[in-house]
Amino acid sequence: MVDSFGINLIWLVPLAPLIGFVLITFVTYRSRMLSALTAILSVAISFVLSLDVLRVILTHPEITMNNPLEKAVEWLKMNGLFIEMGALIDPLTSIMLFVVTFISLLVVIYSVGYMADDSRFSRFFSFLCLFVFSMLGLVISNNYFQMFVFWELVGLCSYLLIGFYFYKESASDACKKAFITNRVADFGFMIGVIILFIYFGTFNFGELAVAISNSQDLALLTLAGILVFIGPIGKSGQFPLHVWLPDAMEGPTPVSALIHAATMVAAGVYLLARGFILFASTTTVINLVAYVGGFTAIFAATIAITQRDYKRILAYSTLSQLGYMVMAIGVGSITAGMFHLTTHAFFKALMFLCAGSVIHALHKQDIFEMGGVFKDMKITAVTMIIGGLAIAGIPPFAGFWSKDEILLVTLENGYTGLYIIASLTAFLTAFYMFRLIFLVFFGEKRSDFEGHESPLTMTVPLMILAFFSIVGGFIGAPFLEKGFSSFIYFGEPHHPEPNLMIMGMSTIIAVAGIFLAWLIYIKKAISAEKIANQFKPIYTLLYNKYYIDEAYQWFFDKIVLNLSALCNLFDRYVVDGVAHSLAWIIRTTGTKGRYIHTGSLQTYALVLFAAIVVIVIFLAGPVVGGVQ
Amino acid sequence: MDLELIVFWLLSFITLGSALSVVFLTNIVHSALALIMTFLGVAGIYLTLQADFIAAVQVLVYAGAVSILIVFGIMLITRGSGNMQETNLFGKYKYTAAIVVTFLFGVIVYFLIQTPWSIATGTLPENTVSGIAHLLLSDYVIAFELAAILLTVSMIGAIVIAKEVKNFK
Amino acid sequence: MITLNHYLLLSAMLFCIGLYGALAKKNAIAILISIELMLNAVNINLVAFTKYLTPGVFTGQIFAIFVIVVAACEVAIGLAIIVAIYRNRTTTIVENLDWLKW
Amino acid sequence: MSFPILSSILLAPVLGLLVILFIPQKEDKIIKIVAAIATGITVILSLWAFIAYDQEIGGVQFVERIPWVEKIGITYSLGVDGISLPLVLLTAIVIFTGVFASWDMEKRAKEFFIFLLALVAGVFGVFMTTDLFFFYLFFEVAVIPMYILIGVWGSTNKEYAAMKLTLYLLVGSAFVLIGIIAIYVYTGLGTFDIFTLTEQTYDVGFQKFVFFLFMIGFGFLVPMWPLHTWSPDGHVAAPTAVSMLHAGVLMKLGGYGLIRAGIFMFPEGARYWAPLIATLCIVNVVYGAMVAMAQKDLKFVIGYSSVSHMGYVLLGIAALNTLSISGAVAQMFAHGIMTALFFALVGNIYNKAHTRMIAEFGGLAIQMPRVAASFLIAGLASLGLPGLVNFVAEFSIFMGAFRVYKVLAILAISAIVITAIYVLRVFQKVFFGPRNPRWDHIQDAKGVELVPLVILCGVLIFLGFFPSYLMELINNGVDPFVQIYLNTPKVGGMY
Repeated sequence: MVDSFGINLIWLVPLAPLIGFVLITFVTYRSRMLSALTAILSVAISFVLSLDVLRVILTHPEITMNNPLEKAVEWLKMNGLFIEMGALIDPLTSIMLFVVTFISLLVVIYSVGYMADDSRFSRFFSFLCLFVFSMLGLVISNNYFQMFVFWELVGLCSYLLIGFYFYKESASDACKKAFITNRVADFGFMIGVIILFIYFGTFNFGELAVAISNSQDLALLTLAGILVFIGPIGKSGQFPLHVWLPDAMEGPTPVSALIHAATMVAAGVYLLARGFILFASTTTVINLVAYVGGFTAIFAATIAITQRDYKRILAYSTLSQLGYMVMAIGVGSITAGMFHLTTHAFFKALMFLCAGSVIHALHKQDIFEMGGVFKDMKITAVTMIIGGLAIAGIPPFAGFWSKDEILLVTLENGYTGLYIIASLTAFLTAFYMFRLIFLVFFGEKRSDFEGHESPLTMTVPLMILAFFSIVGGFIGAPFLEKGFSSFIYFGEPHHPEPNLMIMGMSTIIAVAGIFLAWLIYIKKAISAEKIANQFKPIYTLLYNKYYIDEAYQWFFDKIVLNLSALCNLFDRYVVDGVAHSLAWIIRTTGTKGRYIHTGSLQTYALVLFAAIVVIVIFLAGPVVGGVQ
Repeated sequence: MDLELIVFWLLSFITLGSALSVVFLTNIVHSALALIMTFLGVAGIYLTLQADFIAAVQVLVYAGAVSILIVFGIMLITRGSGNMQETNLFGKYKYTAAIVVTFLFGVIVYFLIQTPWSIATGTLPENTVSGIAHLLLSDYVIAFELAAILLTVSMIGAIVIAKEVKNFK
Repeated sequence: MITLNHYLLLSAMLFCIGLYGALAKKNAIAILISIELMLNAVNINLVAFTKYLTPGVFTGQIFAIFVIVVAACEVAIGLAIIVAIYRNRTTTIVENLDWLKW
Repeated sequence: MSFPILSSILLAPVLGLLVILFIPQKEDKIIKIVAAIATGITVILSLWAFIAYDQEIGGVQFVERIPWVEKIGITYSLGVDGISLPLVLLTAIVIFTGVFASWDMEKRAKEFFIFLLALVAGVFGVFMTTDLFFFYLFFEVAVIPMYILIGVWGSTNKEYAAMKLTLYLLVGSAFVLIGIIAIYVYTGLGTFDIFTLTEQTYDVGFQKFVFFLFMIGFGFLVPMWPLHTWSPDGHVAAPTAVSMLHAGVLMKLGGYGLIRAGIFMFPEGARYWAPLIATLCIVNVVYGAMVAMAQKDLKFVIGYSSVSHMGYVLLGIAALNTLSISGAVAQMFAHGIMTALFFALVGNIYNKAHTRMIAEFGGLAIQMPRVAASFLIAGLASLGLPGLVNFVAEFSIFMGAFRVYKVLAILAISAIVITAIYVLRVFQKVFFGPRNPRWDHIQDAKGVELVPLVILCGVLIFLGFFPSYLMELINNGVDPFVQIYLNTPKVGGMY
């Protein structure tokens, strides 16, 4: 057995931030410095432990995806229900632990600078700690139930953090929307989990894997697979439950970076990878996953090219990239999906933190009001451009390798349609990302603002992330013999051959996208307004995000609320009405019946004697004749 | 047709006739007078039943005291009401009551005919007074005393109730 | 030969006449009078039973005496009440005396 | 004989009531302290019983028996098992916190606390007695103070609500009474002992008949649709502590009765009527949640949410297996704590703002952060968030029910979405949004007001993280009955 403090103290990985949360909430909340320190320290503990776990995994080749380490304690045991809380340690967990704790640590440090002016500084850090706890709990889970529990808890943290500025109507709407949308997804997820337990008798990933591979019941597996997949659809913002993620940008920017770009939204992808055997068991499910991912990728990218809000563009970009990951898993390669997840976590967190830096300095979010920021904020601008290059897929930045891997497996596994969609998305991605960069950092100032570079607590994390955005891709670069693909895989390690044609194609596409953006926004060779006017209906459709929010809003306002009002009226007037009419009958009987009591003694006496006669006749009737 | 039977029929005729007069006469004073007649008739019936003491009491208490009391009551109450002929009318239950009473009478008659009375063979002693007196002052002495108290109480009660209440408000 | 049934029949008639009076008359005093008739009917019964059923024991007659006592009290109190009511309401028509009403 | 814990739990409020009787009206501080001590004792004792209960042995423990009317077999007998013990603890916690929640009660405080303690004694009795006669008796003891408490100290249409509540409950108890008498006469054993009667066999027709009576009778209490309208009205009208006790505990009498005297005693009857209960309870769950969404008064929202959540209890009962019934019992406990917290909070807000209309609030989280946090915890418990005890209970119910009623279970699970919608909408409208200067004078909960908040939130979270303390006890109580009665046919002659 492996003996290492990281493995032995695996329970402390999620628990350290929880302790941090409790400490900040109840002890240190009055002191800003102590609270920040507590938060950093607790996340740092998790980070160090995660690093050690990663080290152990890397140095122990016998621990593979098929042969994980598992630790569990009994949580609840009832007749018909057995639930464990445990830790499953395999390469997938270790890489995810590393990503989550690393980004969290950087974001927490960054937040010290970003949130410095906020009066609810300590509260923010306590919520962050709670989030890290939930996310790590989710990552190490060894069973679906634990996954579901922490799945919901990260949703709660997301709710709390999006609604951090709860006094803004838009923020309070956004957090509610996020929670409810995720609830809809969790509804499916929960039923899926229940079905799995009822038919296979366990929540445990390993035991389920065995049971599923032995199962012949395709209909059941399809149903369970689709239901469980609804969970990632919500959490990872896949169509049609993506609507919450752009609105979630109402939260503080570090939150957007950590939760809504790097970690929580990737939990859906992580679940797909973790439970891959379930989704891969039937072609229906796996194709559904692939096409939902592919559709989301291009769908979100098209919206992103028309948006004006800095963070919203990034949000739609996140949606699009998540679609990529889901698609990668759908076409059968969790290697590619997880690889992209990792690199995306770096560069998207980087871009969000850059956005935070810009917003922090400018107090603006509309990119058309910015311009020429480069000279005021050199570090931010350079790191942002690195992020842009990474996401656009320019070699040798991280995004290139992972995106390439996805394109490769898509084509290799015969999804040509998806390959074309993905390439188109890559073009759009490069275009809208550099549209953003050009509009914000270059050109002339388009409104009145004072740019200044952010403090060190903010720029240092940017630089670290920028570094990883440059080199992060090499862990999975195809020329490495023992790269990412022999680390995280399903079944047998699959090492795709480097395909220079695909590499070349994608590079050309990315460069073309950047060039187009340059033409429009720097060179002004092509007028964006003119194009927008020419394709007015399409532009309006895209700018309004295909009116999906409006459709949901209409459904809720017109259908759900009216139904609820109808139910209320039914309850008031029909259910209560029946009760009231019963009461009315009784009361009326009483009010009318009391007139029998005339108050006249003679009446009473008369009735008395009449009754005597009747009773005597009635009683004596049968025995008459018996009397001699 | 022996004498006893003739006397009985006669007395019955007097009693029931005057009782009917009590009910059907419309002048309350006439009714009261008919009532005295009834009482006397009942006293006569008692005599045919060899209950001379009861008969005496009947005459004294009913035909004497009670009748006078009622006449006084009528006197007190009917003052001022102009038409004495309409002081004793029927109420709204004239016919309903008749039906009920007829049925009740039928029931009573049916049962008293049907009932197998175990008629005793013995005869009453000539002098009932001493027998009654003996019983009243031995076995029924408590009831007897209670009756005395009851009379006192009712006398006082009657006075209290009938007394005019002054300065009540 | 006079039998018990003669007396009982007489008593029943008297009782029913009294009852009819009590139920059908308007005047409170008339009702009181009618009740006296009913009590007399009862007494006839009691005395008749003494003669025909238990000639050796005077229980029936003693009961009759008590009934007479009670009847006397009743008349006294009843008249007092009627007088009191009359004083308050200036009427002795029972149909108007419906204070027991709801 | 060891220390009579259960009798002490029953007598503590009675004793407190007697002491309060002799305290002058104007010393309302002392009255409240006495009430707090009396209920505090019940909390300590029931916690003691909770811990001292030996799960190895199981069954009914801490039994006390004193023959009362021997001629007809009425025995004063107390005893608790895994089903009733959590509910006893629930009652103790709710009343203890309820006393603190009504700390600022000034109007005739003496009488208020006297009736409150009388009420709670009755509720304790129902949960602890093992004699059907006393079960009925204690139930009636609980109903009458309720009428007075709502009628005198209530608000918003209180006379109507008090009358409605009492009439509904009495109609329900009349059904139950008929059932009890029918059982007594049918068996002819001359005993009212629940467990003796449970061991008897009844023929199927009789089971169907009596179970129907119990279903309607206890259905009034639970409350089962469409017999539910008394409960939101009652919740709204009742003063804070009574709402807490009413929604937190009184409604549970129905579920408890249905489990204890219904399904275990008449498994065949239960099987016959279970589909009906399951269908109606889905109406409860979904329709209750929909109605809750349309409400404008905070207390009405919570009132209808109770209707919705008690539907889960019925679903658990109707599914007739260990997991679902355990879940139902746990849900009763969890919902009791959660809804008591809700009412304590709403009472707190109402005392300060003098309104409960949702539309008038906004941004309260700025003025009352502690109340907002507690309200959020209660809301999250209500929508079944993991980490709070309600989730475990609901999950068990779903797990159990899904095996039996697939479609209905899915419909029931769909209500977690609807619940999330109305809970979060209310939370947003009341606590989120820009600062409203109208409420600037409102102070956050502090001092004794915090007692109910802290205790109730603490219970929700602690048992949410460590549900095995609760669930395994319940499972221990439910499982033997299910094994003996529900898994084998129990019909006269065939048994």
